[in-house]
Amino acid sequence: PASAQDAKIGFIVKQPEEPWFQDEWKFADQAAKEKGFTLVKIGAEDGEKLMSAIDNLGAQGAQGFVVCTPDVKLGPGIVAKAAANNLKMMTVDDRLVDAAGKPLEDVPHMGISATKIGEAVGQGIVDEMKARGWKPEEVGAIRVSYDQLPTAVDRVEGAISVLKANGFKAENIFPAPQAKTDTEAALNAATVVLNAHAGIKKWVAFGLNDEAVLGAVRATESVGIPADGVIGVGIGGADSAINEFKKPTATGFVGTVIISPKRHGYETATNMYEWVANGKQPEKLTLTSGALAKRDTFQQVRKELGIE
Amino acid sequence: MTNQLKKILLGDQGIVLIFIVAFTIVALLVPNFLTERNMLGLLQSVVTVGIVACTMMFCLAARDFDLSVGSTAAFTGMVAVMASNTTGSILVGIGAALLCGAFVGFVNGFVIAKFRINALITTLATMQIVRGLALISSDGRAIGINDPGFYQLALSKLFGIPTPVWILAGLFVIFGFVLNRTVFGKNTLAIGGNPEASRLAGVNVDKTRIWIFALQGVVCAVAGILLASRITSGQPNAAVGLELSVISACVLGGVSLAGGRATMAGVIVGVMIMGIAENVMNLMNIPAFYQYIVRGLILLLAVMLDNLRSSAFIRR
Amino acid sequence: MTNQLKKILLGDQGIVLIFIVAFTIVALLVPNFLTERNMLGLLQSVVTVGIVACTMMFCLAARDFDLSVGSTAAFTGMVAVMASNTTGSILVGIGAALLCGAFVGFVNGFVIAKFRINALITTLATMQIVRGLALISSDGRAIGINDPGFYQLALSKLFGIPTPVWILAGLFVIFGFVLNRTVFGKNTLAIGGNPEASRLAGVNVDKTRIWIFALQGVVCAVAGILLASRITSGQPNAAVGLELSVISACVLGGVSLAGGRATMAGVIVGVMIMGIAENVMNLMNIPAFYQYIVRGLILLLAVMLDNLRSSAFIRR
Amino acid sequence: MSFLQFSNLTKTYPGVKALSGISFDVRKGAVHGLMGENGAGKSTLIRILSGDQHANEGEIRIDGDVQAYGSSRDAFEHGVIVIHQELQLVPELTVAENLYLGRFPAKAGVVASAKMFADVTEKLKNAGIDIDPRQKVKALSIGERQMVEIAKAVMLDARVIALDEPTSSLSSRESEILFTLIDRLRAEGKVILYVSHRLDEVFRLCDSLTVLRDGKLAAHHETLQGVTRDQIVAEMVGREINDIWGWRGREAGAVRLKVENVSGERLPEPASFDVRAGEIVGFFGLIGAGRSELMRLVFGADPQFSGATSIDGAQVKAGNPRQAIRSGIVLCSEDRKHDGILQGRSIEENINVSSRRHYSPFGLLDRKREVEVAETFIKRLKVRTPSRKQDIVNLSGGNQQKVILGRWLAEQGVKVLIVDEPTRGIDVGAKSEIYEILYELAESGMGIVVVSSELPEVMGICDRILVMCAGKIAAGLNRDQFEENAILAAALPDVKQPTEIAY
Ligand SMILES: Nc1ncnc2c1ncn2[C@@H]1O[C@H](COP(=O)(O)OP(=O)(O)OP(=O)(O)O)[C@@H](O)[C@H]1O
Ligand SMILES: Nc1ncnc2c1ncn2[C@@H]1O[C@H](COP(=O)(O)OP(=O)(O)OP(=O)(O)O)[C@@H](O)[C@H]1O
Ligand SMILES: [Mg+2]
Ligand SMILES: [Mg+2]
Repeated sequence: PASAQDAKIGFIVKQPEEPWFQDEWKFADQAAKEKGFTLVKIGAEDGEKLMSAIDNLGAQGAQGFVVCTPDVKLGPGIVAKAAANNLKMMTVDDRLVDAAGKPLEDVPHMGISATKIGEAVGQGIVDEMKARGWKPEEVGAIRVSYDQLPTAVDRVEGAISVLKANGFKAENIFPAPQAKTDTEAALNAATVVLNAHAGIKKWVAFGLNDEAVLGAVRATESVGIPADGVIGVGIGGADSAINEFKKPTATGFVGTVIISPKRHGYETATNMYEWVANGKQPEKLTLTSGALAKRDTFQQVRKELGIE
Repeated sequence: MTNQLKKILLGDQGIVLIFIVAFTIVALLVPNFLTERNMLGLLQSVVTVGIVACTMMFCLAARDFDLSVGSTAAFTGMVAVMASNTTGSILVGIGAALLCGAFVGFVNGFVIAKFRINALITTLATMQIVRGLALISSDGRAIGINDPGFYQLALSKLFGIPTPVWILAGLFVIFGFVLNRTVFGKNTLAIGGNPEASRLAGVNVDKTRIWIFALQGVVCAVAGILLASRITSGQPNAAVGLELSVISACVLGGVSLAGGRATMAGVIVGVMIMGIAENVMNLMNIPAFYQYIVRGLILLLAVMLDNLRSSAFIRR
Repeated sequence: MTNQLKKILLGDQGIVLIFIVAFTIVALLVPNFLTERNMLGLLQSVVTVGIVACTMMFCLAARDFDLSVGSTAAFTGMVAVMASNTTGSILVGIGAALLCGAFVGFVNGFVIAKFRINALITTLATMQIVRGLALISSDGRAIGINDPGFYQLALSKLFGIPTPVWILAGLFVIFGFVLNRTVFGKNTLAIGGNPEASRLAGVNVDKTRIWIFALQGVVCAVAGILLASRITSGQPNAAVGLELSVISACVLGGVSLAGGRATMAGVIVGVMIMGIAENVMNLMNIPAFYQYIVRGLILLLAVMLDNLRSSAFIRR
Repeated sequence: MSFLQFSNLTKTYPGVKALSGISFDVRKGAVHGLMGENGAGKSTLIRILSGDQHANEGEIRIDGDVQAYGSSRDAFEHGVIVIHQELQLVPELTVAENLYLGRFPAKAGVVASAKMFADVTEKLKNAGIDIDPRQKVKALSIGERQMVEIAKAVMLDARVIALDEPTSSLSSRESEILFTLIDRLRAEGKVILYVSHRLDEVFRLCDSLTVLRDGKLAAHHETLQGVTRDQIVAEMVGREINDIWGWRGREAGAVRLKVENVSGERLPEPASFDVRAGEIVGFFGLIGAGRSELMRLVFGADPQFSGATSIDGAQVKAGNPRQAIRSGIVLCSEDRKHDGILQGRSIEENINVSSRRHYSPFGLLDRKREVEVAETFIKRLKVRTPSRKQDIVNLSGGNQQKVILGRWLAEQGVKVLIVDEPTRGIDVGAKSEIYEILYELAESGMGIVVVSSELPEVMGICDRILVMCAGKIAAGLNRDQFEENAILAAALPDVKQPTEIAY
């Protein structure tokens, strides 16, 4: 076991520019400061960069790392690479699977499944619809999709399953494929859907993340659908979502499912440190849960999740 | 006289003809396409690409290349939001964004013209640097707009047409005029057509190139501001990959990468073809993965048709 | 004789000199850099870019452009995995991938050379189409490798050095030889220098261009296969943006976008500079947002130095 | 009174001393000739005068003031206009725009087009140049482009005008237009520097003359009275050349090249001619007569609309230069910049690009052989260069021309050699070497076609002359029928009745 001073732990994430991962890193840094170990943060957008990152950690003399992989199918490769570099590893957010698609149970993991988050979104929408007294058959749903990313598919499918279970008709769900994952692309894609179905006056929207749903909400505004005719629920609790809640008047962006970057960042880093420094193996599987934040509750939710 | 007619139909502006035919076919075949709402949505969706294409046309016509436009649009959008949030004045925000855009463009132009560094590498470098600045200045987060008046930039309408579309149309007119009627435009074409001859003829090549890039920066800022207003926040990750869309639109519109050849009409058509392709694919519910293929085929088809047309003309 | 020396130091290969100096400085200043493990890691990290740069050099030298390399590498990687999973034979998988790569490249070359369509647009189109094929064939998800023997391609070592690095070195040697010692290489450079003059001098311009693209496709397939083996799965989203890295590495290595100028040594150095920059930034723990800025500055610095050097030489 | 003074001008390029300590003066109202072998430094001197290049040492004074300008624009503002050796036009712009490039008439940045076109039309008419100012330059032939360049010099108000080989692809009729213009300028009191390899012109035009050799001043003549041609030639090349043409007769054999009814886009009228083994056939005509286009069609550089070409009775595949070369016909094009030099490549590669297929087994280069071939032609054509590895763009214009000629002379198995303006920009000494090579090739049985705008040249070296006029072959004359006036008359478009084509 290494002492605190020379304990070095890597924290690799798949999309370093995303606020979510920035937060994870921030909380991992906090753990590093408290425990006195060195944290190495590396962004790895694809499999090749990830492999290089692990080599790089090995070269730097790190003892272990936490990783959110760009693709869960990389599982066996990552495990082999970590072993070759003699590094302990655990995963966060996305759980590794083997070639057959079964989770790699040996690798400690903390996270929440994409489908579960999607279901939380779906539930949020359904609840709001009930509160507003909407009937499912008069409502259109915009599925802002980015099918290139498996996680995105799992999330929207999760939401759709809840909608359907609550009486939503499949033919009222309209895909709006975004060419890129930014708000503008979602906006353009959603605008087309809205214009193609000008008869529908009530809309719900869901997608990969807050930005996607924001795009859909902006689209409803630009074609003149009032805020009380729109229910958009995002994922992530990013600042762009919080901004919506801070706007003087309510928009169609009703809520966002916030996952706690604090637990994912702080706890995984601490667990890894305990492992390399004190030989204490982390739990094989820790599941966290998301919480729906709305205009009136977001501050409280954030506090509960330890973000503020 | 038929020769005259032929020349117009098949000459430089021939892609316009193809466009008109294609537009008619699409309008007839695709339901919901030719509705007022969809047309407005279509126009709004090409605003960013269209605005930036105006100056990219100059850049390519002068044998240069600019990869930094996406980053600059994102960065200036952030600047506009941050500055107007801090000062409470939308005008200050817009001014700050335009200045920042001009500065980035000026740096590009200065490095490329004065140090004679390859434009691809230079703008690839500034693309990274500016994106980094956007991320750092906001800590990687979106920044919401405080003053709802800012949203009005994108939401307001004049004669039923949204302001951004008017701005786009205005820029098309202005830059079309600049390209064909001004010394600056002629010099740009000359530099692209034969840099050596232009230099020897006393054209201030360096100054012209710097101006082109600075203008490009300003125009990116316009696009960035409108984008921020449209998505009601400054996002550091906005407009990734914009450069490729813009450059393809220009090339599709007949701008030569070897410099010296550009028409505004062509570029407008290039921009519209790309916009219509996206629009129609979504209207027709083409699954995401197949959209890639369709997008590729449309690109190929458009240039092939244009080519066939012009070679048919040459053979006559 | 000092003149002779000067020529070698400051001539075409001057960027090699800059590289050696930079390498030494980095090795002295950055801890953990000059360790065997890190060097191997570094080499492995440049395998994909390096392999594709070999043929991209030919492509650029002939005044062409290829944006489809990233998609082709991803697609062929998928093909290799799927074919070997279905047939149970790794060799069949590799063969199928190479064939697919060659086919994509051939189509690129054929369209560009025979229909005289702009290379940028053509390869942008195939980039989309091929990426779409990769996504469709796998339904957008990664496909795991069944036969662990496939991993050995990337994991196995010879004299302590991983196989992919050997393959990279081999390709450097082969394509360096082809460029300088064969008619094909000289014809490529001639076409880039002046396509019309080459045609009139009896060079089979079309055939040469088609061959270049077909080779590029095959080489992308090699990169794709090794990548799949390295990441133990075929991923439809792999290698996005590879084209820009590869083209920058080439341009950094002195390949002229205006054609006619290329050296293998330069390209190797360009590839290494880009790899070292990434490696060192991670070793030095530079935060992600600042990495953008550093990356941009390194690019600029490298070409500026190269420029200063060559203009200092000219002034003498 | 000396108006333009050069003192101690020195300029070095890597490995080349282009100018060393050049000093001479030029009077106001004088046309001053500048002569010298290829690579002697004439263009370098002119480039320094234009502000495009900077001397390492020395200075230039105009009217007593030292000129310290840093760019072509400065030079222009100081009243210096230079017409460079390589045509400097923007193909995509119109003639008028090219003439006004860098100084468009404009109000608030907006080009005053109507005024510009009216102005150019008027000035071109005054100058006797018949070119439509609204035409894009890319649609002009080389000769016409050269006329546009010349128009540049006379249109603008300048104190000093330098012309670097302005007549290199003009025939005597167009040259005469230029000479009239120059006479007018001289009368207005301008200083004119005139570079040319054509001695006739120099005697026709120049008041004084400077001869350069190897970058040094070889001779300076305040007046040309009493100076003989032979003397100048000797000063230039360091030896006497008695007869530059050195024509010697030979027996023509069977027909080698047969061209029947060939037409193309820019040559609508079908043309036919043939060339026998051992025969040198000259093509003469005014600019735009269609000679170059005809040769491009014969060679297959441009698509043929009709007609056929055969060599030794065997049909040549149309529209394919590669096949043409393989069937034994080669064309050395008139536009060396666009159709000749491989930019950025060495002299060695430029020479070997076509012929190497004969000595590259399995596509592998024979580097020894390539060096040998390159060295042979560098020596034989007297290419002035520090090394065969030199980038061709760094050579002087004439030397580039020699390298391109070398490329075709190195080709093996040639049955018909077509050279279009082969001696464009080449000095007297090298010219006679090239003629000698042509004779040797003809003696070995090759059929040779020489397209030239220089009447003395076609008359001097050809066995037969075909005259083209407005896209048609208007006359054919055998050597014993050669007569300047007859040839010129046939070349003029207004002479409608074609003379009987010989044999
Ligand atoms: N950019 C350059 N780099 C290196 N050498 C050069 C360059 N430009 C010219 N030279 C050399 O300088 C010398 C003088 O060239 P210059 O063009 O002045 O000759 P010139 O007298 O005009 O010949 P020509 O009659 O062929 O036009 C030549 O040997 C040429 O190779
Ligand atoms: N690229 C072009 N496009 C269109 N027309 C052209 C082009 N080049 C030449 N022409 C026209 O074709 C005609 C024949 O030109 P060509 O070059 O064959 O004449 P030439 O007898 O060789 O004279 P020159 O001395 O001018 O080269 C000219 O009238 C010219 O205007
Ligand atoms: Mg010269
Ligand atoms: Mg000609």
